[in-house]
Amino acid sequence: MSVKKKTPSAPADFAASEINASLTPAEKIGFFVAMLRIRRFEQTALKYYNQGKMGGFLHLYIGQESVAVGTISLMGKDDHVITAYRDHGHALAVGMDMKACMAELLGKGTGCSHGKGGSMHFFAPEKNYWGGHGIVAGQTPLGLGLAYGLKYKGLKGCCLCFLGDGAVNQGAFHESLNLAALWKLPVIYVIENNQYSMGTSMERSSAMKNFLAERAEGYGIAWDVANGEDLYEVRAKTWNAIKRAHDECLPFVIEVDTYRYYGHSVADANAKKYRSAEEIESYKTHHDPIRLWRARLVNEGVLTEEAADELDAKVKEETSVAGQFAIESDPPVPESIFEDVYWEVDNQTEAGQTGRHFFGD
Amino acid sequence: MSVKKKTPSAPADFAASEINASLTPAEKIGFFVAMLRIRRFEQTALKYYNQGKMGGFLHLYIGQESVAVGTISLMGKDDHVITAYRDHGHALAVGMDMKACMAELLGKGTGCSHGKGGSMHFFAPEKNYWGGHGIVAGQTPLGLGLAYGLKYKGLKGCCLCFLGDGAVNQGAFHESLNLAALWKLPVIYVIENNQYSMGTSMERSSAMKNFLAERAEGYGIAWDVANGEDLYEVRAKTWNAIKRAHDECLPFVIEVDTYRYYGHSVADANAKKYRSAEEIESYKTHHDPIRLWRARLVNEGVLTEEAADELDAKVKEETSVAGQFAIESDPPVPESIFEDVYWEVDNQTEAGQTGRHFFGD
Amino acid sequence: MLITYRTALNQAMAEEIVRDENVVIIGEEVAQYNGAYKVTEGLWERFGDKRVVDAPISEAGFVGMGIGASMLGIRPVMELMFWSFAYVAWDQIINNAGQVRYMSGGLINCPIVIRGPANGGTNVGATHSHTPENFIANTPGLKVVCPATAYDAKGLLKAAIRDNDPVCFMENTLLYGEQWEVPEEEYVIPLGVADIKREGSDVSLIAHGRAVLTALKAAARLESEHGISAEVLDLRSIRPLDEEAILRTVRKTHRAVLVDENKPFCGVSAQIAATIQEKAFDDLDAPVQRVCSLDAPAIYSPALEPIQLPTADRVIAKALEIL
Amino acid sequence: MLITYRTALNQAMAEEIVRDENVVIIGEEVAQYNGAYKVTEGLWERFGDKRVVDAPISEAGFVGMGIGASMLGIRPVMELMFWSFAYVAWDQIINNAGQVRYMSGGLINCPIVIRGPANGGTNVGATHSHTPENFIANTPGLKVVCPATAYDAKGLLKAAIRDNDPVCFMENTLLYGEQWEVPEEEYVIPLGVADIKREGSDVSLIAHGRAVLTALKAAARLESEHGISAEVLDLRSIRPLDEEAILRTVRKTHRAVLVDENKPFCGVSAQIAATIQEKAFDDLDAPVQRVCSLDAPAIYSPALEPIQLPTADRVIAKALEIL
Ligand SMILES: Cc1ncc(C[n+]2csc(CCOP(=O)(O)OP(=O)(O)O)c2C)c(N)n1
Ligand SMILES: Cc1ncc(C[n+]2csc(CCOP(=O)(O)OP(=O)(O)O)c2C)c(N)n1
Ligand SMILES: [Mg+2]
Ligand SMILES: [Mg+2]
Repeated sequence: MSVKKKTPSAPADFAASEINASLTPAEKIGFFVAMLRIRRFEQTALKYYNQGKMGGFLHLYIGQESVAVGTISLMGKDDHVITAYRDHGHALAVGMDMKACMAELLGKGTGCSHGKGGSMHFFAPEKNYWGGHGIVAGQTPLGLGLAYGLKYKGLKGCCLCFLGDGAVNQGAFHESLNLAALWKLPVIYVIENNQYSMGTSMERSSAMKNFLAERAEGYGIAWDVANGEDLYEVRAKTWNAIKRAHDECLPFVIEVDTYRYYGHSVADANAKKYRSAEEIESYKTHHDPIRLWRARLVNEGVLTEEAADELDAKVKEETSVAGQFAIESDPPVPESIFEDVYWEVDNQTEAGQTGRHFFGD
Repeated sequence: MSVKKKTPSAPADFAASEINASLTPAEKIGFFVAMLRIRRFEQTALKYYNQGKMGGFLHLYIGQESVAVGTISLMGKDDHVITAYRDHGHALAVGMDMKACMAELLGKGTGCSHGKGGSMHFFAPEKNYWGGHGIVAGQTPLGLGLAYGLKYKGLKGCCLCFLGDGAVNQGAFHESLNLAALWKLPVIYVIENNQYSMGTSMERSSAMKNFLAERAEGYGIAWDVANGEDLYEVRAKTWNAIKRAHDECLPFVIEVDTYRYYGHSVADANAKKYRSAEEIESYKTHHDPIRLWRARLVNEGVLTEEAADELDAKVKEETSVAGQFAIESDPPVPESIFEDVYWEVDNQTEAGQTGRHFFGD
Repeated sequence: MLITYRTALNQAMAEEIVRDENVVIIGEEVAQYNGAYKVTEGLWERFGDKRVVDAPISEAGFVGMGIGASMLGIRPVMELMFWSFAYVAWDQIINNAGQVRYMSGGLINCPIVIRGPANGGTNVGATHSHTPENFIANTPGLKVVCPATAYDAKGLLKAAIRDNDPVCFMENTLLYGEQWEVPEEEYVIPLGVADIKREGSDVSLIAHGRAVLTALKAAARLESEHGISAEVLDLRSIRPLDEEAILRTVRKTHRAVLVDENKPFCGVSAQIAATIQEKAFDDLDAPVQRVCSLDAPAIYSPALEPIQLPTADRVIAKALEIL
Repeated sequence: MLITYRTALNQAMAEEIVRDENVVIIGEEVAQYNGAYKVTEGLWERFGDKRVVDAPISEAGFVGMGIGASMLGIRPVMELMFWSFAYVAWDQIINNAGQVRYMSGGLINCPIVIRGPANGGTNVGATHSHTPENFIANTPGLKVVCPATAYDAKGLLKAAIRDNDPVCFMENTLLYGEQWEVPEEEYVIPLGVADIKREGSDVSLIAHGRAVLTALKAAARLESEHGISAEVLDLRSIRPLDEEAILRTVRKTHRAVLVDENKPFCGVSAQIAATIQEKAFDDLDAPVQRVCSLDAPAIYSPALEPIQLPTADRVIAKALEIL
C-alpha cells in the first residue's frame, strides 16, 4: 500500500495563507458545490455506462475533485487549462454546462464536442479550457504552447497543464520542461499523483529521488508537492506557482498527492486487484476531499449539515436534468462525420472549396 | 565564450587512480596512437571532402579524441558501444579498420557498411560497436536495449552510449533514463559536451541547474562530470561508472567537457560565426587532448618527441593506405540497393522467398 | 478446438516463450495486470518476471530498448496497448527497427515483433483508432501482418516471432472475443501467403484484418440476395504481400472490390488497386472499387462510428455498381 | 525577377511576418544561424527575437508548442530541419494538429505551418531522406503541399500561412539553389490547384515536388528522341488535391505515368493510380504506370543514390511501354 509522502515545504496552516484568508463563505461553499458537481456528474455517468447507454472509455475523477477545483478556482481571465483524458473534473470546474458534458458522453450532437470527442475529449475554449487529450502526456507541449501564446500576446496569464503520475515518463513532457525553463514560459504543470497509472503503482513505473516533481530541478524549475486532500493547501501552493507565472513569467511543477476510487476506466476489470480493498477504503474514509472540506466548512461555521445536504440535492437535480437532456438528445447526423475536419471547409471559404479535401467516395 | 565549468567531484590526480596507475607504457602509448588515428583519419577525410570525393555530411570529431579513446579503452569483452552521427572516433577507438571506414565515407562497396550508411553510420557489431546513428538521441533507447540484452543473457557487461549536449533535450533520452534506473540496466550515458549543438551554445538550448548530467538526479541515477582534456580523468571517472555497471548493474550518466575544432559538419559555413576565433584557438592551444597527452607521456618519460613523431608518421601512412584503398575501391553494384533490407531475403530462407517483399517494378 | 482470437495470440506467445529462451514479452500492463485487453493473461504467472515485463508509459524508450536488445539476439515481443501509441515511438520503429539493417550493410538484424490492436470501432475516439498498416508497409525493412481469425492470429504470430526481421503485428480489439476453430497440434502460417476465405467467381472482395469478416458478410448477402458469387481473399500479411494470389483471383473474376479499414488516401487498398490495374489491366471488366473508412478522423459517437468503418452494405453497393 | 527557390520561401515568410503580427518562425537554427539550409537567412536580423526563434533539438516539444500556440491564434511557421525529424514529433502532428479540431467538434482550429525539406538525393542516408507526404495526406485534418519551383514555393507558402488549417509544407534541398522567374508584385497560389507545367497530348506525366522536374526532363526527351508529346501535370498540393485536373489530363491523353519520389507501397502515386483507374477507367488506353524511388531505405552511396530516385530514363521507359 502506498504511503502518503511528506511534502518538502514546511507544514503550515494553509487556511491562513493570503489566498485563502480572503475567501468569502460563499466562495468556500462554491468549492464544495464545484466538487459535488463533479462527483454527482460522474456517478450518473457511471450509471449510464453500466446501463449500456455509453461505451468506450470512462475515466472517473472521483476522489481527485479537490485538485481540479482547488487549482482552477485560482484562474483569472487570462489563465488557461488543459488536461488529459481524465477530464470531467477540470471541465466542470471551469464551469462547463453539465448538459453538454453528459450529452458528449452519450455521443450526442448536443455534446460539448458534438459527439466527436467523447469522455476523453471535452473542450470549451471560450472558458479557456482546451481539453481533454487521449494520448498520455500529449497535452504537455500544447499547454506549453498556450503559455507561449499568452506571453507572445503580452498577456499576464498562465496555463495550468495537468498530467498523471504515469505521464511523467513520456519524453514530450521533458522536452516541454526544458523549453518552459529556457524560454521562461508561464506554464504550471500539475502532476495529479493518484499513485497508479492503470494497474501500475508509481514505484513500478517511475524512478526518482524523492518526488516526481523533483525532476523539474534538473531544468532549474521551481517545484512543490501538495497534499491533495486539503483544498486550502492545494490553493495556497498553486497560488505560489501562479504568482510566479504572472509576475515573473516562470514555469512551475506542482505534484499533488491524490487518489482515484474507481478503476483506471470503468472497463478496468482489475480495479481491485492491483490495490487492496483496505487501501481504497482508507482513502474514502480518511482522505476524501469532499468529506473533509464539508467537515471543515461545518467546523468553520460556514455551512450546516442541512445546508450541505440541500446543496447536494440541488446538484443531484442538475445532474439528473443533464442526464435527461443527454438521453433525449439526438445523435449527430451522418453528414456531420465530414464536418469539423477543416476550418476552411466548414466555413466555406474559397480555400475550403478549392481542390478535393475528402477522399473515398 | 563558454567557460570550463568546475567538476562536482573533488580535484584529484587521476594518473594515480587505480585504473591508471596500473597502465603499462605500451598501453599509454597505445592511447596516443589511438587518438592520432582518429585525427589523421579525419584530416584525410576532410581533404577528400574538400576535393569533392565525398559529399553529404561529415561531422568531424577532431578535438574530442580523448573522450572516445579514454572511455573505450576501458571496455572488456562484454562491454558495448553505441553513439550518434559524430562516430568516426568511437569506430576507430574500438579498433575498426581504417580502410573500411574510409571506403564507407566514399560510399564504396568495401565500406564498413557497404556504402549504405556513410559517415554517420559506421558499424562493427563484431567489435561490440553498434553505430553510428543519425537521429539525435535516437541511439539512446538502443543503448538501453544493449544493456537490457546483456543483463537478460546474464553477462557482466555494460553499454557505453554516447550523446551530445544538444541530444539531452530529446524526450527519448529521458524515457531511457527512467527505464535504466527503474530496471537497473547497465547503461552508461556519456554526454560529450562540446558546448554547441550546431550553431547553438549550450546556454541557448538547455535549461539546467549546474550540469546537464544533473538531470540524472531526478531519476536517482548517479552522475559525474569529467574534464575531457585529461585522458586520465576521463578513464578514472568512466571506470567508476563501469564498475558500478558491472558489479551492481546500475546506470550512470557522465558528462565530459570537450570541444570540436571544426564546424558542426564540414558543410557548416557558419562554423566561425557562432563562436569566436579566439575561443577555438584557445582550445587548440591550451586544451588539445592529443597535445596534452603527448606532453604528459614525454614528461613521464614514456615517450620521446622523436618516438612520438615516428608514431605519427606510421599513422599517417596507415591513413594514406586507407585513403588509397577507398579511392581505388568500386562503388557498390546497383543490385545491392535491394540487399540488406530483410535478413530473410538476404539469407534466401523460405520466409524470404514467400510473398512479395519489394514493390515498384 | 474452438478458441478466441485472444487465446490464440496468448497460446502463440506461450508456445514461443517455451520454445526459445530469448523470447520476452514487454509492454504496458502485460504482466501483473494480464494485459489491457487480456491478451497476455496468465503469462506472467506462468513464466515470471524475466519473460513477461511491465513497462512504464514510455513507448519510445521501451520500444527502442526492445530494438536494441534484438540487435543482440534477444527476441522481444513488444505490446503496444494500441497501435495508435506507436506515434510517440515512430522514429524508433521507422528509423531504428526499419533501417538499421540497411545502414549497417546487413551487419545487424532486428528479430523483434511489435504487436497490439490497430482498429476503429470501439468508441474511443480519433487518437485511439489509428490503423497504420499502410505507413508501416510503406517502409522497406519492416513487415506488417493483420490477422482476421484466431487460426491466422496464432499461426502468423508464431511465424512473426520466428522471423528474423522486424514484424509489426496488428490485431483488432473487436475480434479478441470472437471464436474460431484451431487445431490442437502446433502450426505456423508463413508470412506472405494470402488465404481464400471464400471461393467465388463473379467478383473478388480483397481485404485484411477485420475487413475480411465484413467482406464475408457482404459475400453471403451478395449470394443470397443477389445471386452473385463473390470470392473473398484475405491478404493476411501486407508486407510481404501475396501479389500472385491477388492477381489470380482478379484474373478469375475480372472484378474487384477492396475492403479496407484504412483511411482512403494512400491506404493499403490504394496500393492494391494500383497493382491490379497495372498488372491485370486487360483482365479487368470494371474499375477496381474501394470501400474504406469514411475519410475523417475516427468519430466518437457510437451512433455514427459503425458507419464510418466499411460496412457490408457499402461493399455490396460497390460490387453491384461494377456487376 | 529570377530568384532561387530558397529566396522565394524566404520572401514568402518575410512578407507574411510583415503582414500579420501573429506570424512567428520557430525551429532549430532558424534565427542566429540563418537556417541550416539558409531558408530563413536574414529574418532574425530583420525581425528580431520575437518573430524568429531558435529552438533546441526537441521536435515533439516545440512542434507541440506551436500547435498549442496556434489554438490561441498565433500563426507559427515551424521549420523542421528535415521532414525526417517529424518522426520524433509524429504524435503531436497527427493527433494534435491533425485531430484537435475534429475531437473538439470544431471549437478549435490550428493555423500552423510545418515546413522543411523532405527529399532524398543528398547523400545523407536513410534516416535523413524520408518523404512522408503520403503519411500526412492519409490523415484527414492535415494538408500537404509540395512545391516544385520558386514561383510555386512562394505563392503556396503564403497561402499555407494564411490557411486556417494545419499545413505541412514539404520542400526539397536539391531545389533550394535553383532559380525561377517570379513576379515582383505580391501573389498567392491557392492550395488544391494543380498546374500543367507542359502541354502535351500523348501521355500524361503526373508528379509533385522535384519529380516534376524529372518529368519535364523526360517529356523533353520523349519529344526530341521519340516524337512523343507528353503533358506534365504538377499536383502542387497533395491534400487538397486537384483531382479534376488529374482526370482532365488523363481524359485527354488516355495514358499516364506517375512520377513520385515516395516509396512505392502506398505512396502518393498509388492513390493517384487508384483514382484514375476508378474514375477514368474507360478513358484509359493502358494501365497507369508508376515510377517511384526504388523500394529500399535511401542508400548513402553517391554512386547509387541518384538511380534510386526516379530518373528521366525510367520515366521514358515506362511511357514507351504504354505507348
Ligand atoms: C502514449 C500513450 N500510451 C499509453 C496510453 C494508455 N493509457 C491511457 S491512461 C494510462 C495510464 C496513465 O496514468 P497516469 O498518467 O498516472 O494518469 P491517471 O490515469 O492516473 O489519471 C495509459 C497507460 C495512452 N493513452 N497513451
Ligand atoms: C531529431 C533530430 N533533430 C535534428 C537533427 C539535426 N541535427 C543533427 S546533429 C544536431 C546537433 C546535435 O548537437 P549535439 O547533440 O550537441 O552533438 P554534437 O553535434 O555537438 O556532437 C542537429 C540539430 C537530427 N539529426 N535529429
Ligand atoms: Mg495516475
Ligand atoms: Mg554538442
